[in-house]
Amino acid sequence: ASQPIDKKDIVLVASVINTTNPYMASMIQGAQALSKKLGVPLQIVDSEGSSQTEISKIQAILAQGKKVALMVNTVASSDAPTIVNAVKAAGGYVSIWWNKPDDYEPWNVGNNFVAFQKYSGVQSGECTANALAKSLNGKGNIVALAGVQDSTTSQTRVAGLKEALKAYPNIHLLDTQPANWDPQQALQVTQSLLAKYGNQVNGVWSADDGMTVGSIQAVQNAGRINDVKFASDGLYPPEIKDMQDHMGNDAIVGETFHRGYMAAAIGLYTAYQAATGAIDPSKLPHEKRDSLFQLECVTPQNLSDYTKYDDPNYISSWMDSLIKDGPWNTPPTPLVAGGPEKLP
Amino acid sequence: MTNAPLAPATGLHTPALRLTNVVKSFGAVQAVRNVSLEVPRNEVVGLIGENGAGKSTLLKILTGLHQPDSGTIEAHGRRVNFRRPQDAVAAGIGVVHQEQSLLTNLSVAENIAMNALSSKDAATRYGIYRWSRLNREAAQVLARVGSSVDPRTTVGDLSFVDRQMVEIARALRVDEAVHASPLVILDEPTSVLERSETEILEREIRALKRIGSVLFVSHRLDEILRICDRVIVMRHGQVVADRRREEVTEDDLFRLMVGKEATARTRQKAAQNPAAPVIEVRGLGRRGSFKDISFSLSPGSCLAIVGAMGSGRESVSRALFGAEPFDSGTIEIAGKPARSWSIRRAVRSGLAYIPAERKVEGMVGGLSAAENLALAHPGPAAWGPFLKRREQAKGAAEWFERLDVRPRDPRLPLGSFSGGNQQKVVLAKWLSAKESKVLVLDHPLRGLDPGAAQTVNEQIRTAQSGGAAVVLLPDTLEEALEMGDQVLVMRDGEVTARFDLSTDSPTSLDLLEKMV
Amino acid sequence: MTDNAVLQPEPLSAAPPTPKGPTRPRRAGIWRSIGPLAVFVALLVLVAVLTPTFLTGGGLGILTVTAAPILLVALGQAMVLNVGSIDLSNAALVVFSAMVLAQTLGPLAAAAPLLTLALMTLIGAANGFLIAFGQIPSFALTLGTLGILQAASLEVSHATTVYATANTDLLAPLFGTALAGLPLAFWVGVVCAVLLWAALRFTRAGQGVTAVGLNESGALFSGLRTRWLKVAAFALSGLMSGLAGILVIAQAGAASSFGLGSDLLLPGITAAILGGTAITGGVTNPLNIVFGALTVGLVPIGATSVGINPQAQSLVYGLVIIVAVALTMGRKRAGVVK
Amino acid sequence: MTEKVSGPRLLEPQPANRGPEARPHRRLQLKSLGEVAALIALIVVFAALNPTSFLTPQNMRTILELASLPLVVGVGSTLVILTGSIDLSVEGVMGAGGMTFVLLTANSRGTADLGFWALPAALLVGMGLGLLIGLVHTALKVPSFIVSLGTWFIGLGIATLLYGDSGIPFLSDAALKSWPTRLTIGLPNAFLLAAVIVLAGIAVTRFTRLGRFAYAIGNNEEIARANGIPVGRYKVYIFVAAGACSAAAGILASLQLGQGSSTVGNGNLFTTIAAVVIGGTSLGGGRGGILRTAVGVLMLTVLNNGLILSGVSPNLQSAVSGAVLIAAVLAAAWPHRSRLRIVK
Ligand SMILES: Nc1ncnc2c1ncn2[C@@H]1O[C@H](COP(=O)(O)OP(=O)(O)OP(=O)(O)O)[C@@H](O)[C@H]1O
Ligand SMILES: Nc1ncnc2c1ncn2[C@@H]1O[C@H](COP(=O)(O)OP(=O)(O)OP(=O)(O)O)[C@@H](O)[C@H]1O
Ligand SMILES: [Mg+2]
Ligand SMILES: [Mg+2]
Repeated sequence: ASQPIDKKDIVLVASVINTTNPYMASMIQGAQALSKKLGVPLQIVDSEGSSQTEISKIQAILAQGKKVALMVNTVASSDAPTIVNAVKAAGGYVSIWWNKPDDYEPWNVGNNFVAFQKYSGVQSGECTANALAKSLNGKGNIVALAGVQDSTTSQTRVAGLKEALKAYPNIHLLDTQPANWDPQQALQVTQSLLAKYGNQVNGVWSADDGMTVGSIQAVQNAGRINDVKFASDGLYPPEIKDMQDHMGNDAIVGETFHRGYMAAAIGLYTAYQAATGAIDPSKLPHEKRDSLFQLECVTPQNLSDYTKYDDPNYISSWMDSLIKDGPWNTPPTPLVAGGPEKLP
Repeated sequence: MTNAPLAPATGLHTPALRLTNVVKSFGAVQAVRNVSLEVPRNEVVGLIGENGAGKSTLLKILTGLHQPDSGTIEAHGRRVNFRRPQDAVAAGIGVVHQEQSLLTNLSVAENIAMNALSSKDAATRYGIYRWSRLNREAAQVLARVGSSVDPRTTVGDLSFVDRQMVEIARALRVDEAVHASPLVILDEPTSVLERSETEILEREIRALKRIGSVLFVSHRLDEILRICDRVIVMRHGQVVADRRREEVTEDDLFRLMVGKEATARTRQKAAQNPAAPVIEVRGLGRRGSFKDISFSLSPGSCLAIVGAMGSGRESVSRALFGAEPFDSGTIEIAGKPARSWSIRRAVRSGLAYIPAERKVEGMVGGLSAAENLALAHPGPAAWGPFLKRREQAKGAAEWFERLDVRPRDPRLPLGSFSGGNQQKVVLAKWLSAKESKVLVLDHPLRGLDPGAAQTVNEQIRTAQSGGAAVVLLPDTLEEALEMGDQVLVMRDGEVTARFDLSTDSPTSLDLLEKMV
Repeated sequence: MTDNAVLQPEPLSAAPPTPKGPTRPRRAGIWRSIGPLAVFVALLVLVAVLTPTFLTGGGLGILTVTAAPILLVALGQAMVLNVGSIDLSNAALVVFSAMVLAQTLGPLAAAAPLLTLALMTLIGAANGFLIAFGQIPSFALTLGTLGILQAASLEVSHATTVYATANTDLLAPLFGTALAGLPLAFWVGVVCAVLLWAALRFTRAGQGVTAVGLNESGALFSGLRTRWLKVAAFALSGLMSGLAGILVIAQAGAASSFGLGSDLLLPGITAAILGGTAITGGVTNPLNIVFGALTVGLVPIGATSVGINPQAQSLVYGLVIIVAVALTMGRKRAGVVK
Repeated sequence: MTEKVSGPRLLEPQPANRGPEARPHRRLQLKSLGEVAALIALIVVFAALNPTSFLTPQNMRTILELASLPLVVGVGSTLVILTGSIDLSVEGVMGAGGMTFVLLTANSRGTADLGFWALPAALLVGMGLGLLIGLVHTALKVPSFIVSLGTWFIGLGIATLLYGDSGIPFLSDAALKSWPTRLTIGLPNAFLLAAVIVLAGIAVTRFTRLGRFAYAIGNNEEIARANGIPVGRYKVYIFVAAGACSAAAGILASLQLGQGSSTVGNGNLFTTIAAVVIGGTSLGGGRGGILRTAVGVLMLTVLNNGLILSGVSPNLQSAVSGAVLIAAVLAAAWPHRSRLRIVK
């Protein structure tokens, strides 16, 4: 059992996969906002998309002898044990976001691995699939763009998509191609898919909103923006704008809502609370240590409920409610279930 | 190029070129030590010296490739300072380097014009080529040296000799670039040329004398005395003599250069050796290249193969060494037939090869001379798969002594030695190995000074008396008659005559007759 | 000097100009042999001065953990660069190796690493064989193998993370045991470097590969088996990638197609060059590559320790690499640099 | 040197026998037909596999559009490779150039709107990075491989800093966004732009000092220098030109995507170099050309597009590309095999 750490000695550390992806940029924003609210210094780690860089940079920070409360968006699932071990050895506390091996559970490791947290990929896939299918009136052909091939996040979302489509026998998934979370590649892949299936394509589903940006561009280029529907995970500001503008006859029909800043702040705050002794991880129920958080399904109809969340002032007040309600009870993204996530 | 403020008028007696106390070292090697010399206008000056005497280095200073450590250069009475090759061109100095310096992927025309193209020139406008003009001008210069190569040909597609003619044409072009009397520098231009091409060159040089001057490096003393008005002799980086042609004989020059008397060039022909042949070739042929080559050499004997460019003799020599395939006939080395022949197998079976293209095929310039010596057959320098560096160095030191290689440090990279010294090391690589039974020598004396040539010839003979057979592609017919026990004459890939010198005594003319 | 001036010939006994001892090659070589070390130490000192806790907090341990796989890959790459070729597939091979090991470690136990190494050496040799005997540019061929190996990893793993489930304790000492404060994994790399250095210097094959890199024709005409020497260089690269794959499993216990090890290509090349290896072939010193790898590992870690804004870190990385190479390069033979 | 010697023709032109090896210059090299044949073979195979979708006008336009980025980058890369150097910086320079362009054009962040002048400004950024490579490479004699590798990261760093953390900058002008795909004389503008750059590149390599000297330098740098070519200066020019090409590609990519992203260049380096090599340009320098690269780019583009159209499993696509690449170079090399051939 580890001793609580004095607040003065704690450093918050947020480790992100890169600094350029909008989701990652939002995570950094969240970490910064929380650091400001708590009055605790923050250090950002940029993994540059590389597991090795991620691990060694985190270790370099640990080596400075600081007591860390760490939130890591792991580059690959298999990085989690290495990072956790290093943090444990240094007497810090860590929450892992998005990726870890399914059978590697915090309660088997100890208090230093405070929690694993994510949004359900299956739920995301189902939510967007339903929106897409409904907008096509249950009839039509769609193509899907996946993320990096070995990504669990992408795989769970695709699984959710396929599961949901079972309810729509007249919706055909023509093709699934990886576009590596890359808008440019999504643009190119969509172009080829449009060439292959021509006017058969009625909808494009993407595993994240960045790829949607590329696929929308491709469809616009093909002059079919009024005939094709889009759905994906993430709902980024440009898409909010497209939806508000009714771009392409309400082309974007479904998105899930979650925010990087919320994820980063929840993860950091969980670790921070464990570090200060405000929570004792060993006393927490399993679902609070391997957790799935609430994901909202957004359609053009309920869009207006979500526009407020990107206001900088809101972010600040959201941090207040996080500190008030704790990591598991903050709307709009409270804890919904325990992990690990099951594939349908 | 900077002109001194006090540029004297160009008087009638101002030499085209004057060097005063020029010094150049590479690290600890003093390649040029305090050289002063003059090239008067309208004269051909010969520059001779042993391998490594510093001739090429001096010429590279004159063409802006090296900067002298100290000393002054005056061209037409003006102090010049060549920082780049273009500076030399602008001063009217054209050069044929010892090593070919053509860009093989460009056309003949571009190569000829290259020096001019890199400065402002009529053949380009705003950096844009005017191909037709370029080609026309190139054709004119080529015609002057008697070459009818198409200016649009890619140089890489040309034969060695054609390339040399292009080089010469390029050097001559300087008189068009500057409208002043040019100085043309030729560093061993003839060492790769055959007789007839040499004659064209000689005529060209004499003609050039009327408008400019020539500085001419060669190891062929007869040629020097034929062409030059004066001869400058260099040794160990210094000028040791400067004589008018009339004052000297070939033997004088030899002594001045080498420091010892020329030994009589006689040779005891190998007595008919009854021993079994070391190499026996029957009906060797390669489609489109050569056919029906047969010969047999007993230990200690020498076969000279002569033929004009394109006769196929080079291909024969390469096929013997496994560097080119053959599709008919057999080779037997010491009674053992050569199967699936390759360079590796040839070397293993005791063949040695000195290629004409020494820099590329004969050596690994980046390795030290000692390493090169032990590359093919390490002998005592290896213990199983391991190297014994000390043995390697010891063996190399011995051979350096024996062949008088300079500088006397086998640890230096072979690439930094002068051409002649490199050739000695390449030869030593094979001679030092007791495995070498058959030496295939493609122009082994090319680029060697007479002293070195003598050393090399002696070494070849020593190897012969040790039982090695030699297949020789000689530089000259005289060399063939001197070294060979048998002579094969080839033309268009076929043997046109065969002489056994123990019974026949053909003259050079007899050989020539069968060559063309 | 007049026309008739005749200089007296030098006395015949005059000594030829001999270079004064071996000073010249040695002096030029000094920076070549210590440059990579000096650059690494300088950077380390810089980081240590800016962040004093770096050294006391075990920074060197972390650094060597990071550097170990880079070092192995760089050593393999250096062997290939030394013969004048390049191996773009080595990082993909690291992942493939880890993948194979993860799946065989359970059933085969101690035999699994050996089998993996043998297989990776074979794949490397196959690369070399196609290059040497098919006479195709290594750049193109290994770019092709890179694609094939990536697909192989995806297929073997069904595009997910593969975990080594049993016998992982066999590999645990690699990162679990420290020698002189540094993990065993790093010392494995150092031992490889020493072995390769000795092989290059003291064996005929070593001299042969260098000769091939400097002038392949010259080596060929000396009767060396140039093609097989190239195959050997690629086989070594395969072997080193295999070893790096073992480190991946030892470190993470799992492998995935785009996970740990998949991004070692450029760091590996950079480390080899920082260690003084010439891209053009024929010049390499495996001992210095140790420092090359340490430098490559140090830059991102150091930048984070020192607290450089993450968004500026790639800029810093680029600058440091250029400056470091400019400092460590052997410029003696740099007549032509490509 | 005042006197003028209108020298007499030294020798009358003489007829001499042409050397046996002398071959006249041929405009169409037979050797280059191999690559074209391979391209045609690929097209035939994919047309047979996808009778309805491959040879359609839409797919042809898609292929041309997909080819446009690597074509633009390829012009610069080929020039550099012709000199025997290599330029690995393209992805970073594309990022920096593209980001500069977007931030100086009307965009959602409202940074600045220079109108047309954004174009030269972005090109200048690329040329500046090229200048950096050229100067460091020639003055400090650092291998281009490593300088350009470093510059890749510098470019990426610049792009990342420009991107900052204030959200994705979207291009505001819809007409601008759709420019690359709009058709002129039946062809997408992006391709026409690429074609113009390719043609200009070909003209440069055939008719100008810059291009011819690139070949000369690649053939043998020392000999080129001895021939009076200011090697360093021309190398710098060529890296600057390559930087401009990369920046142009970055601009084009940003237009296609409709947004600024520091990673717009992703994936273009290896594609381009593979195309250069497949086209038959020697990495050793001095041999090859831009037309060859264009053929190589088309081969790769057709291959990628064809694999998607043919429904090859995404996991296997890289293997098929790799195998085709190997087969292509093997087939190209086979007839030239000889025991003395040196290939690096
Ligand atoms: N770039 C260089 N680096 C080091 N040493 C050099 C270099 N160039 C020449 N040398 C040395 O300078 C000396 C003179 O060489 P140079 O090539 O001028 O001789 P040379 O008279 O032309 O000989 P040869 O008749 O064989 O051509 C030699 O000892 C040679 O090893
Ligand atoms: N020496 C050369 N090397 C390489 N390419 C060449 C060469 N000469 C010409 N070419 C190529 O061939 C093309 C035609 O050149 P050529 O000189 O035959 O033109 P032309 O029609 O005779 O010119 P003009 O009409 O001006 O006389 C040139 O544009 C150039 O691309
Ligand atoms: Mg010389
Ligand atoms: Mg014409």
